[in-house]
Amino acid sequence: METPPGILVRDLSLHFGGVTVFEGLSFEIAAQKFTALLGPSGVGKTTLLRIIAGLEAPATGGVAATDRAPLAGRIAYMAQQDFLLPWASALRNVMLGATLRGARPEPERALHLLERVGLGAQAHALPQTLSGGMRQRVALARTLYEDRPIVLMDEPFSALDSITRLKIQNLAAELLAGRTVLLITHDPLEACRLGHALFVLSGAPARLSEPLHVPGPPPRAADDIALLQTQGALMRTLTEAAAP
Amino acid sequence: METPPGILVRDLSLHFGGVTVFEGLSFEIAAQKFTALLGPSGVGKTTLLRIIAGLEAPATGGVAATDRAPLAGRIAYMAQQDFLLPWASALRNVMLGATLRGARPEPERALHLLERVGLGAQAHALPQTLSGGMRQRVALARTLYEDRPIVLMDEPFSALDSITRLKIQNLAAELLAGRTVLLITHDPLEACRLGHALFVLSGAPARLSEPLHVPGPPPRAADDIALLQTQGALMRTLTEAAAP
Amino acid sequence: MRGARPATTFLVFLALWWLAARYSSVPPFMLPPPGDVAVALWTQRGLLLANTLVTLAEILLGLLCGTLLGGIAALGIVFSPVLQRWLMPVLVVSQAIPVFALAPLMVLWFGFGMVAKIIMAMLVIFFPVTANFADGLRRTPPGWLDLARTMNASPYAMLRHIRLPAALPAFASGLRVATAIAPIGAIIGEWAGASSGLGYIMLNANARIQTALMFAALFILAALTVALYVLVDRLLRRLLYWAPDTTGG
Amino acid sequence: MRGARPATTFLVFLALWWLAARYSSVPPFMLPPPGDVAVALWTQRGLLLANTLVTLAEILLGLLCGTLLGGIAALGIVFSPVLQRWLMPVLVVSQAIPVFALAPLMVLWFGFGMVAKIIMAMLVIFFPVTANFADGLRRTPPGWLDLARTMNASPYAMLRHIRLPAALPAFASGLRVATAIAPIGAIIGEWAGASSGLGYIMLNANARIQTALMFAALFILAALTVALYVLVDRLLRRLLYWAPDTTGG
Amino acid sequence: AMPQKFTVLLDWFVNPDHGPLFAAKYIGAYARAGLDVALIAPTDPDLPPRLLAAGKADVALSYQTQLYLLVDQGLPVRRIGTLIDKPLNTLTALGGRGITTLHDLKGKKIGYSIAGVEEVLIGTMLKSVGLALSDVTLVNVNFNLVSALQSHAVDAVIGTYRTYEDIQLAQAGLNPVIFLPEDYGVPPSDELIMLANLKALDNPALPKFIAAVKEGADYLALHGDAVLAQFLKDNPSLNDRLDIASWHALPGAFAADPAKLDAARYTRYRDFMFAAGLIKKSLPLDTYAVEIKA
Ligand SMILES: Nc1ncnc2c1ncn2[C@@H]1O[C@H](COP(=O)(O)OP(=O)(O)OP(=O)(O)O)[C@@H](O)[C@H]1O
Ligand SMILES: Nc1ncnc2c1ncn2[C@@H]1O[C@H](COP(=O)(O)OP(=O)(O)OP(=O)(O)O)[C@@H](O)[C@H]1O
Ligand SMILES: [Mg+2]
Ligand SMILES: [Mg+2]
Repeated sequence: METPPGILVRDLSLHFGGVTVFEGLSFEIAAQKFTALLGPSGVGKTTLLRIIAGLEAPATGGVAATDRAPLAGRIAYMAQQDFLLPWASALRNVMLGATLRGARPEPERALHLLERVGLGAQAHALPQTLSGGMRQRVALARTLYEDRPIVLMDEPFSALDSITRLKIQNLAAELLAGRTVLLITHDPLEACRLGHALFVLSGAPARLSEPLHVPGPPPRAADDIALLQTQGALMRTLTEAAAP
Repeated sequence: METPPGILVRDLSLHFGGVTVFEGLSFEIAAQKFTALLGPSGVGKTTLLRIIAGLEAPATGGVAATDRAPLAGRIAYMAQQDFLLPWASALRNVMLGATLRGARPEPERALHLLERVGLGAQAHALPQTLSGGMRQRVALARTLYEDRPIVLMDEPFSALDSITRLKIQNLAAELLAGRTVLLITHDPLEACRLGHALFVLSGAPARLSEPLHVPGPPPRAADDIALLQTQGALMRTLTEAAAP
Repeated sequence: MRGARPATTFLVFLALWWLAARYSSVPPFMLPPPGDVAVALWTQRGLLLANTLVTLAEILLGLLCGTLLGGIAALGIVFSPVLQRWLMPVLVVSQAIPVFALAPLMVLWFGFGMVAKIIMAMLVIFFPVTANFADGLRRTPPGWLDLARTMNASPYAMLRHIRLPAALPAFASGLRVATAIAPIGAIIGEWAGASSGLGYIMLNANARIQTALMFAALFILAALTVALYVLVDRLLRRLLYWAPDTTGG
Repeated sequence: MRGARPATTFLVFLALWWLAARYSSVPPFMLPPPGDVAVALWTQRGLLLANTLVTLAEILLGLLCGTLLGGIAALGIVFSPVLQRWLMPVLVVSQAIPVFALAPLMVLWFGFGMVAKIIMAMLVIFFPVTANFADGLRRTPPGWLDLARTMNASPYAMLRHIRLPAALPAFASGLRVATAIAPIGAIIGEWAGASSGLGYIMLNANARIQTALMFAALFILAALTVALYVLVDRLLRRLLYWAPDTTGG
Repeated sequence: AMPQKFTVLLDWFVNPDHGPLFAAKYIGAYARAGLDVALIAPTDPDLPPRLLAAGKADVALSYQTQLYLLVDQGLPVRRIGTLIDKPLNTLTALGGRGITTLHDLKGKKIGYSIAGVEEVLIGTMLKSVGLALSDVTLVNVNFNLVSALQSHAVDAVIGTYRTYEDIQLAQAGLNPVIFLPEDYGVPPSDELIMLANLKALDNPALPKFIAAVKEGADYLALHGDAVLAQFLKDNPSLNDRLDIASWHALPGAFAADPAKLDAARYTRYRDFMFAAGLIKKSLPLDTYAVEIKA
């Protein structure tokens, strides 16, 4: 795999109807690191991720890779909803990218990923027979299958129970190590376990907080001292962000 | 409002294709208390809730109210997905129950609920213009609007950031106090803040753990000692449940 | 500038027609040049106007009744498996009966008046509406129905507030098709027995080998059809403000 | 017992027909009793079989070509706003042109062979397919398209693997309508000039007032239509194993 | 007294063939006979006899060739009068395309519009010049007679009228080559006849109606142009070169005495139909046609 680049966001503005979501927003996402993005509901996290993925056009500003090559084609994107295709089995949903690119699907790799997310037995099940958390894990496996240098994930573990969530976090940390990852999450612990840098998006128009940096390689133990300290700092930032 | 009854679940069995989800499952949900249900993804929590709501027919066994009156018509149900109607504004979605029953809609009450969940400004927005967390809050407002003695909620706060989540938990605890509430959640802290009794569902066929009881009225402070102790016990139960 | 685009379309169409009539091997008694047709339009304007009104009335009534009937049939099919079993074959067969087989019975029962014509138009229209609407009603997302059930919705309320709006996109597809074929339905109706209407004029002109008059009537019919279609399409798009529209790439 | 239900339907239908022919005021030269028709079916079986095969071939070819054409037109409309602007009015107008106006041109260009009839059948069939399919393609959930975009899907792959399957329910609605009207399309084709086919038999029998023979041909046509419809419906339901079906209450 | 309602179903669209019926109307002959006559034009010539048989009209127009088929199939109808007592049907080819005699049709395509008897007519005509039906290809062109001929999709058509399509072809400079069936072995027949329901043959209005039609025919013979003017005023869509030419070609064809039944002609044609197998039974003349006496 090529060396994953960082992402430069410059002077972003966006309006929905009369509402200004972003106004002159600039920041950088470090290459080959996990960056976690938190913030109140409706602040614009999903919108920001969609702009980076090239799915939403900003009114001004733009997004570029630090290596100056185009971003398109180097991003794997996991949306807030699972968007599984109802007519395809879990396995075929995981391999959707290959199918769409006309590449040779690799069922072994897809099956292996499904097994890693705990769904080896459900490989041939249709999405509508899966539980909410199972669907989310299929969507995660689909994102991991893409094997891209940049990975954007929008609340990827929100429907998972705490134990499964820890396991899947570990899996993500393992498989995405060395890539440029931007992860939206509502779980401060999750942000602290996985993130090298944590950003909080807040306000209208939305602004980014100063990043918090967590030492040590992810995934970190939930009782790691540094982690608990950062979690405290993060909670303070979030609480401040929530206060108008 | 009538006195909310408890719920008796007797000898439930259910199979999906060859898979046995429940086999002779019996338990009771205490009247006028918050009961939290946790458990690994795909174990059958949603299915159980749907059976209680009368949306899924079990192979054997049944569900009854402790006061022997029929359950139908006394339950408000919030599913794992928001199921907002795309053609109706947030406000009209909140009042859907009244519309469907041919009752007089109460826009003031609906608007008040939307304000309480932080969406007063979005009352006239269509669902597709709302963020994931916003949609979930509209669905919650719709459930609260129903004003039923029994309330079933399937991961109702999963798409909310931690600060908003605390606020909305408080709101739910306030507005649902004295009702019989069954709440599926993946967040042990949430279960401990809100639940009088906590159950863990695990295994295949799924069995319920012995309930954990949390002292004091919900919502409890997140740093309450009793809460933290219960949370520890809950985590142990969950970890045991996850181990085969 | 509003109207510029349809005007261009129309002019291009006229030009193509003129070229085809002028330079192709099609003889003028099969495809008269636009000029002849314009003359016929003008000299026979009284006749054409009177008969256009007749046909327009048939189209609108046929569309109305056909849509209503189609809607009712769709509801019956979706809500009653028994009706589905008995009604559907009858509806399908009704589509396969040619006018000339039905015309004697129609005229016998309803005479040469408006009624027979509207019934024929309905017969042409209602099936697309029924089939599409029934399919749409059948495909209501189950989550919405479950929600409505826990809210104690009566079957009627469920229909009115959930199933109907959810089926609206499918219904719109059916209604679009119905709108496009309603005019030919009316024409077929006139065929089965009529003494007025554009179809009558056309049949008559055809038999009289008055090609220019026939094309004048055809031209009016085509314009009517497109206008009606555009109108219904606009209306439906407005009604479906909430449905995704991912046209183009 | 498989087949018991259709058999009952059929018998009830025969009984109703018999009652109508026997006790209503409709004279036998308009509605002959089933017995007469059965006799005609048997005595003219050779003639009817040969002509049924002709019509069946026209129906199937018309359905095939009409569906293909409709599919292509729908793709054109959905992917090119320019095409939508130019093609749609033409398609709508094409639905409003009565056979007798079109027949001379058809004859000029295609003679009286199979081609002209298949084209006429296509003309009847393709619009429901086009309109429904285009509506279906337009309504692809945007989330899937976004996902496909981030996966670098080519427009073709997106069409093939996302838009097409997603539009399948709408396409199925259109195809159901098309199947129900394909037989009348073929009959209309034969009407415009033919020397064989069930429509020809019917026209001929009608002119010779051989009502029993006409109804025998009509009966075959109806049976053919229902059989074709049931076949296509089953096939479509199998293809749509994944789509919600919330029939009944 | 109130005029009696009297419904007449024309054979087809209003056209110059119906001249005497309209003339009678214009000169008030129906009103004098105490009849309130409604002339209704169907769009399909097959309809009127059936509706008449079903009791939906007092008189329907049809063709003598059709009469035998109707009666043979048990329709309770009888010929009670004649409007046009000459055959008008022709077999027509275009000039300059190598067809000058019937014999030239060998191996060619002949188009027809289904009316039930064409095959027999063509067969009889061909036989008279030593050809058989198998020597030509028959194509049903339904309502495309003229355009099929003009576009050379067929080489000849049968079913064109000498007072209509043939005139049109001539007007278009196409020099039609016209073969008259009665010149080639087909017995002559009345073109346009009036039918009444068997059960209503004693209807006293029938003779009054026929007498009024005779008045119309007489008036038309003398004052054709006056009637034409009124006719065109009532039917503006007929105001063109072809219909006017047709109007002027017709007078010789209208029956001078509509009531009169040419028994020999009807018997001969019945025998012709029977011999050709078009009818199953050869019934006495009065099962087909009667003469209505006042
Ligand atoms: N319609 C169905 N057909 C077949 N199997 C189904 C169906 N619905 C649910 N299941 C299966 O039943 C089991 C329980 O599903 P359920 O949705 O109740 O899980 P859950 O506990 O709510 O999980 P989660 O926490 O992920 O939402 C799963 O294994 C699922 O695959
Ligand atoms: N299509 C749209 N039209 C209008 N407004 C929109 C649209 N999409 C999003 N918005 C608005 O933009 C804002 C940001 O939405 P976004 O989905 O980015 O929030 P978010 O931070 O992801 O929230 P959550 O945590 O709830 O998912 C919200 O106020 C939302 O209402
Ligand atoms: Mg979001
Ligand atoms: Mg669940």
